[in-house]
Amino acid sequence: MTATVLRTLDRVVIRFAGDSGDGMQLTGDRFAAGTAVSGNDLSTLPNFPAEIRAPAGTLSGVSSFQLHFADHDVLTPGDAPDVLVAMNPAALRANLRDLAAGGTVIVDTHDFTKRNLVKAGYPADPLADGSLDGFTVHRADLTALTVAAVDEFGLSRKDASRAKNMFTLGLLSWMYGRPAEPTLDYLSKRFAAKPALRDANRAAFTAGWNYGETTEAFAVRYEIPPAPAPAGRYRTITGNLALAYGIVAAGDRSGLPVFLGSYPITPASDVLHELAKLKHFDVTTFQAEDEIAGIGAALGAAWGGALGVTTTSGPGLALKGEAIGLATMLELPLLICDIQRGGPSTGLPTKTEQADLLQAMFGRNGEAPVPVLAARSPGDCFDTAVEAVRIAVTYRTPVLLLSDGYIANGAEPWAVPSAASLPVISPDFATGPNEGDTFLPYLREPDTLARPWAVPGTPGLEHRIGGIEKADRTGDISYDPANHDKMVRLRQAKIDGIAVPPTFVDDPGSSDLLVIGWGSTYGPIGAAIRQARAEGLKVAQAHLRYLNPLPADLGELLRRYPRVLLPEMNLGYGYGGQLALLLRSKFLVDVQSHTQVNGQPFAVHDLVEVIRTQVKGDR
Amino acid sequence: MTATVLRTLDRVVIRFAGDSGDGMQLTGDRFAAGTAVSGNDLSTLPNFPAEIRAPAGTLSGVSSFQLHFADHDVLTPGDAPDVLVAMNPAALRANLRDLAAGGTVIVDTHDFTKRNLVKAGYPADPLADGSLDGFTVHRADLTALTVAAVDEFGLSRKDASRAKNMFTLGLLSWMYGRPAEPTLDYLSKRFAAKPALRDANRAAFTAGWNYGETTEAFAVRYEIPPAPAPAGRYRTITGNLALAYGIVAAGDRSGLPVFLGSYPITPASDVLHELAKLKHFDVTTFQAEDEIAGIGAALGAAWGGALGVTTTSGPGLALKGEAIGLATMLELPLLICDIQRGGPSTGLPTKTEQADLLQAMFGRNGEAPVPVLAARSPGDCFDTAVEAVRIAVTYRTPVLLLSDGYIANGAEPWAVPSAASLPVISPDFATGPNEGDTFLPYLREPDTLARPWAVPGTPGLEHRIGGIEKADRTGDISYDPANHDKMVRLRQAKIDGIAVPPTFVDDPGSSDLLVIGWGSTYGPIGAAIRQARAEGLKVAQAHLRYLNPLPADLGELLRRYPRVLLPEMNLGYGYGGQLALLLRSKFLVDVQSHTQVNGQPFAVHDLVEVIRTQVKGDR
Amino acid sequence: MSSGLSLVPLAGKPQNRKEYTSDQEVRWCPGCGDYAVLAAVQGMLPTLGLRRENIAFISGIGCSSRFPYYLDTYGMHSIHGRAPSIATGLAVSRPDLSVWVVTGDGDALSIGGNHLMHALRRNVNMTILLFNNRIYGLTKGQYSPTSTPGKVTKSTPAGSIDHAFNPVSLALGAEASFVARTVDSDRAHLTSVLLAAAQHRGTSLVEIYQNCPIFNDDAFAAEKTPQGVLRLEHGQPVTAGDWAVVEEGGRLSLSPLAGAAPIIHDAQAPDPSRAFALSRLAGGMTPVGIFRQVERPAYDDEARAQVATAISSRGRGDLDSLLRGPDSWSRD
Amino acid sequence: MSSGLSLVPLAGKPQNRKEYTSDQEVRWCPGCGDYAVLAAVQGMLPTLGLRRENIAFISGIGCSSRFPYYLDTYGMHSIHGRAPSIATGLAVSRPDLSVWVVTGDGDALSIGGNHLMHALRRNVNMTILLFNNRIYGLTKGQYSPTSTPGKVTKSTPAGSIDHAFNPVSLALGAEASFVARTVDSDRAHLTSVLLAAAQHRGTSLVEIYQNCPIFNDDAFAAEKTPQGVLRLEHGQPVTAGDWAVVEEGGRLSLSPLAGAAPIIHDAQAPDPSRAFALSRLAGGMTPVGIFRQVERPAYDDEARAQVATAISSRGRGDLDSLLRGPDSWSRD
Ligand SMILES: Cc1ncc(C[n+]2csc(CCOP(=O)(O)OP(=O)(O)O)c2C)c(N)n1
Ligand SMILES: Cc1ncc(C[n+]2csc(CCOP(=O)(O)OP(=O)(O)O)c2C)c(N)n1
Ligand code: SF4
Ligand code: SF4
Ligand SMILES: [Mg+2]
Ligand SMILES: [Mg+2]
Repeated sequence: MTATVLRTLDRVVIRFAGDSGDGMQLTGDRFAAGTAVSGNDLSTLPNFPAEIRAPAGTLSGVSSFQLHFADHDVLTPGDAPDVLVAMNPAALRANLRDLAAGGTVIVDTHDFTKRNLVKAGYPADPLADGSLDGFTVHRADLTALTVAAVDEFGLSRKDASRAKNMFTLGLLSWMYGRPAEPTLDYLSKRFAAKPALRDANRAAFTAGWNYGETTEAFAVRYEIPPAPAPAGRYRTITGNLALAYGIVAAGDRSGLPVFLGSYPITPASDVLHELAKLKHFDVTTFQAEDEIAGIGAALGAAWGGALGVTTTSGPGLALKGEAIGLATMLELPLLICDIQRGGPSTGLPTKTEQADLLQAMFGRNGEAPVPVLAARSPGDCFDTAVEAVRIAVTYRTPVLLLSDGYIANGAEPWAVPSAASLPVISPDFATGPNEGDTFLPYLREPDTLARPWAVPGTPGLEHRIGGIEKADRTGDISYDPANHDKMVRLRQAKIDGIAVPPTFVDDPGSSDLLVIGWGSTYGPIGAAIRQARAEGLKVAQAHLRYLNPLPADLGELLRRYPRVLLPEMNLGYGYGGQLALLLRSKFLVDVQSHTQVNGQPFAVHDLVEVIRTQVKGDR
Repeated sequence: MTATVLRTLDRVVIRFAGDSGDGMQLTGDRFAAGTAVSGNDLSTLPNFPAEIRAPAGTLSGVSSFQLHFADHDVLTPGDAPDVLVAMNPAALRANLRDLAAGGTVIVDTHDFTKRNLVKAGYPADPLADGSLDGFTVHRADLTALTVAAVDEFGLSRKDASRAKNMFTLGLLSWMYGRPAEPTLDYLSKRFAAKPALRDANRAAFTAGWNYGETTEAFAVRYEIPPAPAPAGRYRTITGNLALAYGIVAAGDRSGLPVFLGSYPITPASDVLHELAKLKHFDVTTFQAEDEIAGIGAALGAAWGGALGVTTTSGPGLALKGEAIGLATMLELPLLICDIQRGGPSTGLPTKTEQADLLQAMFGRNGEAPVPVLAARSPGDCFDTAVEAVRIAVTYRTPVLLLSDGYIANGAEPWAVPSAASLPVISPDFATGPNEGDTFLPYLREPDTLARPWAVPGTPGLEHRIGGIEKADRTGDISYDPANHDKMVRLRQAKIDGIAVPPTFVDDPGSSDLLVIGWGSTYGPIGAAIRQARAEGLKVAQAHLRYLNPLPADLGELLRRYPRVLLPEMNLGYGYGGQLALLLRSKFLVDVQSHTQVNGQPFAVHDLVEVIRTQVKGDR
Repeated sequence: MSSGLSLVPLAGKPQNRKEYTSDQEVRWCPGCGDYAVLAAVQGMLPTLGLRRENIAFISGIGCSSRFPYYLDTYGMHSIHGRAPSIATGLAVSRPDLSVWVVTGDGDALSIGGNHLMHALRRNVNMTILLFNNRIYGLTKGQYSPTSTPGKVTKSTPAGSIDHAFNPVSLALGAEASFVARTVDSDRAHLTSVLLAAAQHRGTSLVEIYQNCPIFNDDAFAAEKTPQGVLRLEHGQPVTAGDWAVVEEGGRLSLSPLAGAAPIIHDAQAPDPSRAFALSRLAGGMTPVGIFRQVERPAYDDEARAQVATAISSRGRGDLDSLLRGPDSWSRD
Repeated sequence: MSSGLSLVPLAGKPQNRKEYTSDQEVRWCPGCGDYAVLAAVQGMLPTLGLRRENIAFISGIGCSSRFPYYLDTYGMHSIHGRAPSIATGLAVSRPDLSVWVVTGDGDALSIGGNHLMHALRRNVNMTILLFNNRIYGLTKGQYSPTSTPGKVTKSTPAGSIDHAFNPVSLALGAEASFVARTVDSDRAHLTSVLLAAAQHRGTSLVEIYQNCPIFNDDAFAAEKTPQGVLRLEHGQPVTAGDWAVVEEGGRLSLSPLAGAAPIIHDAQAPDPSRAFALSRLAGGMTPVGIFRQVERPAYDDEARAQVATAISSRGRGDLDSLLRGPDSWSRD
């Protein structure tokens, strides 16, 4: 064993990059799991092409996974990686420009052949021509080392070299002191049915670890002390998994069976996949023929007394508009989740964006208001789902939950709540007449304006509902002008009357600038504010979960600050940003938008710059 | 002949009301045609149940047609009829409350049987119990008179009594001095194939006329002098017909064949019906399997170089959202017409509303801006269609045109433009390379930011388009973050850069209040302002055709007035009204909304009241 | 589990037609065929003996889709073309309901064609009544996917140029397990077909020829005469009056009964080819009755079985352990 | 007018495969069956001799729907399931184009099933290539409407419970005038079927069994062996190796060739019943080739004829007189 130095760091950002087939997502996932167990806080950013297997060796085929971990709480996956692991020339070329100055590059030299250099668009070998000057570079033929390490298991050359991601993971795990056991256990489970693959992958991992420990190439090992965290149980979780679990939890806490009607679409499909595994929680998943049938079936199930849910992304939400309008008329509970992606149209399916807010608010005919909630981080998808269902059931209304590709696929440590700590949701089905001897399906609770949820099978409550305007109280078809006006206003009043908690403002005192946000920008905005404050700027932060209705105190809050900045990953149709459009209209406050629509989360340093300008700049 | 007095009036509002099967729409239409020929200005409001034939004799089966005509220009069909023609008890009961104080009722007593009174919900006979005190009432068994008049033609009793609408029309035509010839000619043509019906209907009309002239029941005839109007040729036209003609005219002036892809829906279907008759204008109509296929086919035709058009109403527009997003990405010309109706969901299909503006603006995923134009009156549908096509073709973009049930079915006299006076629209197809030797399908015209329209069949310009984000200039698929941000902004800039004429303000000088509006509220707002001014109030009016982009001078204009009032037939999702939401956000002006969502156009007297309060009231 | 109604609770006492009549005024045109179907359904439902509250009717949009308002069961008048998908969600989550869909030729075959096809292939336990009047009634008379080619309507003033669907052929091509056709005016036949459809486990499609006196009067004038129809009876030779259906080269045709070898109708044949051939029969007689009626697992039964199996094999899920997952750690 | 290409201008000089290859990098997974189909199409198009600019490919969304990018013709990569409707508008307005649709089993039969059916019934002049890999490739492996029941996929961890569509049966039930099936790996057969499809006037549907090595490898392993397929040839007895297809009671089945009376394939039979029966053939051999190929007026031809007739009979419309209408009056 060579003498390595152990250096302590407070934070590291690593990016694993390789071909789509190189298993970088898995490598990143496992590194994150090890990191979480080590007690660091962390945040991840997977990034992969829209193609299933884009052509090997090309820039378009590069898949990467970035991970930020630290001894303090981490809000984003980091702007610039400190370490880049590049499995081939294309991965190097596509990612090098992001590397922090003086950063470290670990390169698998195996694929640096002429042919592959050309494929990646390199005129000359970057390992030889000085391109990497200024970085700390580790080169090794990781593929060859892997093949040698797994020789004894009799794999095909292809399968053998595929284990190079585990070799790399072993090396990095050694370097950053991540425990080996969880990964070795994981491999044993994952390849339980294929012993040769199992043993080879375990051997590759161990060989990578030993390679770090044995060779003299790596003079330094790093240690990142655990981040302080409240006592309790933790796990890492992605937004889509947290969303699926939130739905299951809401089913559990309401006693309602869950019925998901969905049609696959990136990046929402994983919610369907996860829920499909949870049938033993009385969860039924229905892969419909399209998005309309998905919401249709969920609505049918909701009518029957299930917790109806539908999940999709932007293009799918566009197709559901008419059915959402029907649900608004029927006043039945329904959860609609939109995992936003780059748009418009097919757009950038694997990239992130928050450009569906106005669609969520207004994307259907007539006056059809629905509550809109947005999740701010992977773990927050859980709470937001539970809260959305609570509102849907309490107020008998479809509810729209917005997430996006960034938090859907990104992971963070999550303080696991106990089931008992979650709110009880009471379906409170109608069981008998509600007005003397008769049953009025559109008689409302005075406080919530909710109508009764009378499910088929309940004797004596037979009634008819539908999308034509309904008479107040009786629910009969009504063409009466005054009734229509009344019902339109009642449906709006019901949504406007939803009890929304007051806005939490993080203000160290006498700030000149309030930075407000919604959804997945929470992390980058929070990190930027932290940095701005470190620079001595006085900045307050508020982040909204409730986008419709807005919190009652919001107008007053916005008016309290001389300046309000709202960064959004959308353009707001030329009105600023999409939420800015709403806030400006509602409160007549000159909210300043900062918009970015490039399919990526905000870079913290960009936001800091915008904050600086806002605080210092004259207006 | 009895001696009748001839009295001159400046305006009259008549409402014909009867069972759905009584032919009230036809009666009203023909009375309007006669009125137009007489040189009066006029405005009409048909009102019919959603059912094809609602149960005879019931309130829900009542169909009516209101008509306002005058010796001056008329802006609305009138709030309260001066004359009510009621063909049965239900028609009387459903309409009497609207009648102006001291108004006239003409009743067909034939159906005032016990059974029918009960059906209509009358406890006692209103003709006998004093309910009509305070009105001038003419009762006659019009049905029996009609049956007697057509006796000689050997019709079935049913067919014979059906001619009572023509009897009534004859009577009213006599009363108001409408010429008989046009109606008699019309009947000859309409029933050319059925001589017995033709002769019977003509005879009934004449009998009605003579009944007025001969009996002593009617002591007064009225005369309404012609309204002054600029010289020229006039016709009456409904909004849907004007829209269809506008599309044909745009096809003619652009030299493009028209391709309409549509799915029937009330109140848009008539545009399809009218265009289907105009094949000799090189118009192809395609009744698609649904709204999505309708717009899909129109988009395919547009790609092929046709003038692609799709027509629908709110629920159909909700279904087209995803395809509109595609059209936005493809940057092809396309006209999308939404004839708004009462919503949400199925709502009130035969009633009017302007609650699709926000859907038109935002009803699709991602940032997908499209120009939005609204027609203000039946005749204006023509000009708006031509202008919408001009924008679509010039800027290579889908354009949304909003009309609504009120102006779609309502009629007004229309100064017929000459074809030569209409703008020439130049498709300007790409014919060759646009950058040296190569063709860049997303290279833009510097002034309009329009891309080339290169239709299949053009040699050398073969290229691929699609809904995934395109690289600037080349149009290749691009996942590049910076390119996406650029393209989102370019598409927005293209729409924002559309040249929109400055806002016309009708301000007699130093007004304290600006009343702004869009779409079909033009008539009621105009009439209310006229009345308010007559009361001495200082009120200015501006009415917007361009809702996206908004006119460049609008912000300045709104700020110029101490108060701005915006009446809309929607609720604006709790933000005021829908356009108010946009204006408040864009210009931070405290626009005051007045909203009504009862499926009816504004009553002028209500608007006057609102204006009074706005002008006088403290804020 | 072979009856479509086997999981629906019974009323236990006799019911009558009036109990199935709601208080809503019926608003079809005088003479509309929908009245006859409504009367037949209101007459048939009591004979099923089900608890009335366990019956749910879901419709789309169209004249026919007003149907649920007039029945005193649970009802939903939904949006155009989507009733089968709504019914799918209801049927999967509620085995104790008898689920019915009411739809028109435009609703089911134009905008809603895809949902219909997928319901049929999945075989979700529901009964679909397709009111085929070969026209769009509610929107006042445009042609539909079943309109006769050449039809002059508001949207086809020069005559329609669309080839029409044959709903029975289409359903058979879409893997339907129960397909029948009947006529509004033949109350007894209609009733018997509806009863069989309700009792079938899986998706039953019943095409009902329905007269629209206003926009497409007498579209089925021929089928209202005894000579116009050919009744299919399982296990019986396919004949009507002096005519028999015979086979040649895979094609069926009408032949004079005398001396002919009529085919025997087998509605339960696993292979739908013969039923399909019957649906293509030309020559002026329209086959009515049950074309196909085969047992195949119903989607909703299987979906519930998967849930039940998961629960019985893994135990009812424990939320706490799910949330914790396999990789959690604790901090203190 | 019987060829689907009769109105498309000819190039007049020989073309080659390279001219039909665009400059875009092909991005399917290694080993994907889509490569073989692309190669076959790029090899076949030059043999049509059409002007390249008069060819338009329209696709939906899916792995297969990337197809148009790789051909140097006009191309549109549209939205999920809607390509047939876009192609309908293009075909109706442009008789001088050869219009192709590329779609997958999810794109065509799940979300887009309705548009497909309506294109088939209308018989719009276009050729539809349905890449059937029995899986959703692009969204990473969920089951599709053609997946084998029981299939374990990401969305069906306990196995799929959906009965699958048979695309050929479905198309025949939807009144298709041209239906064929072929396999990605058999270049010669694929090419011959594509040529016939392109030349058919009306909608041609070609189902192509396509291997997805990543998510559904070897779904068509059997069909890639000579024993697995049964080639249909018009006018020929339906046999393969030692087996013959015979008829009994309307149902077709495989029987040892010796002593059997094989049916003769008649792709041009007006009645689709026999073709339908062939699509239901069970017993381990999959029929490939052209099931049905009949002449029927194409929708787009008829639509254009109505316009032409209107113009020739009424004269090209005069805008001024249209606007004036019959009831105008003048003021001065
Ligand atoms: C999304 C949508 N598109 C169109 C319509 C208009 N619409 C209502 S019913 C109908 C067709 C009715 O025909 P059919 O289904 O045959 O029913 P019928 O009235 O003949 O019973 C149409 C086009 C609608 N309500 N919603
Ligand atoms: C409206 C909409 N819904 C869902 C998707 C996601 N999506 C894209 S392709 C696809 C299915 C692909 O399967 P298939 O058509 O069989 O094509 P393959 O990838 O197998 O070639 C889905 C569900 C989408 N792009 N748009
Ligand atoms: S229009 Fe036709 S289908 Fe509709 S209610 Fe009237 S008669 Fe019946
Ligand atoms: S996922 Fe399957 S179908 Fe898609 S490109 Fe890869 S191999 Fe082909
Ligand atoms: Mg119909
Ligand atoms: Mg597929």
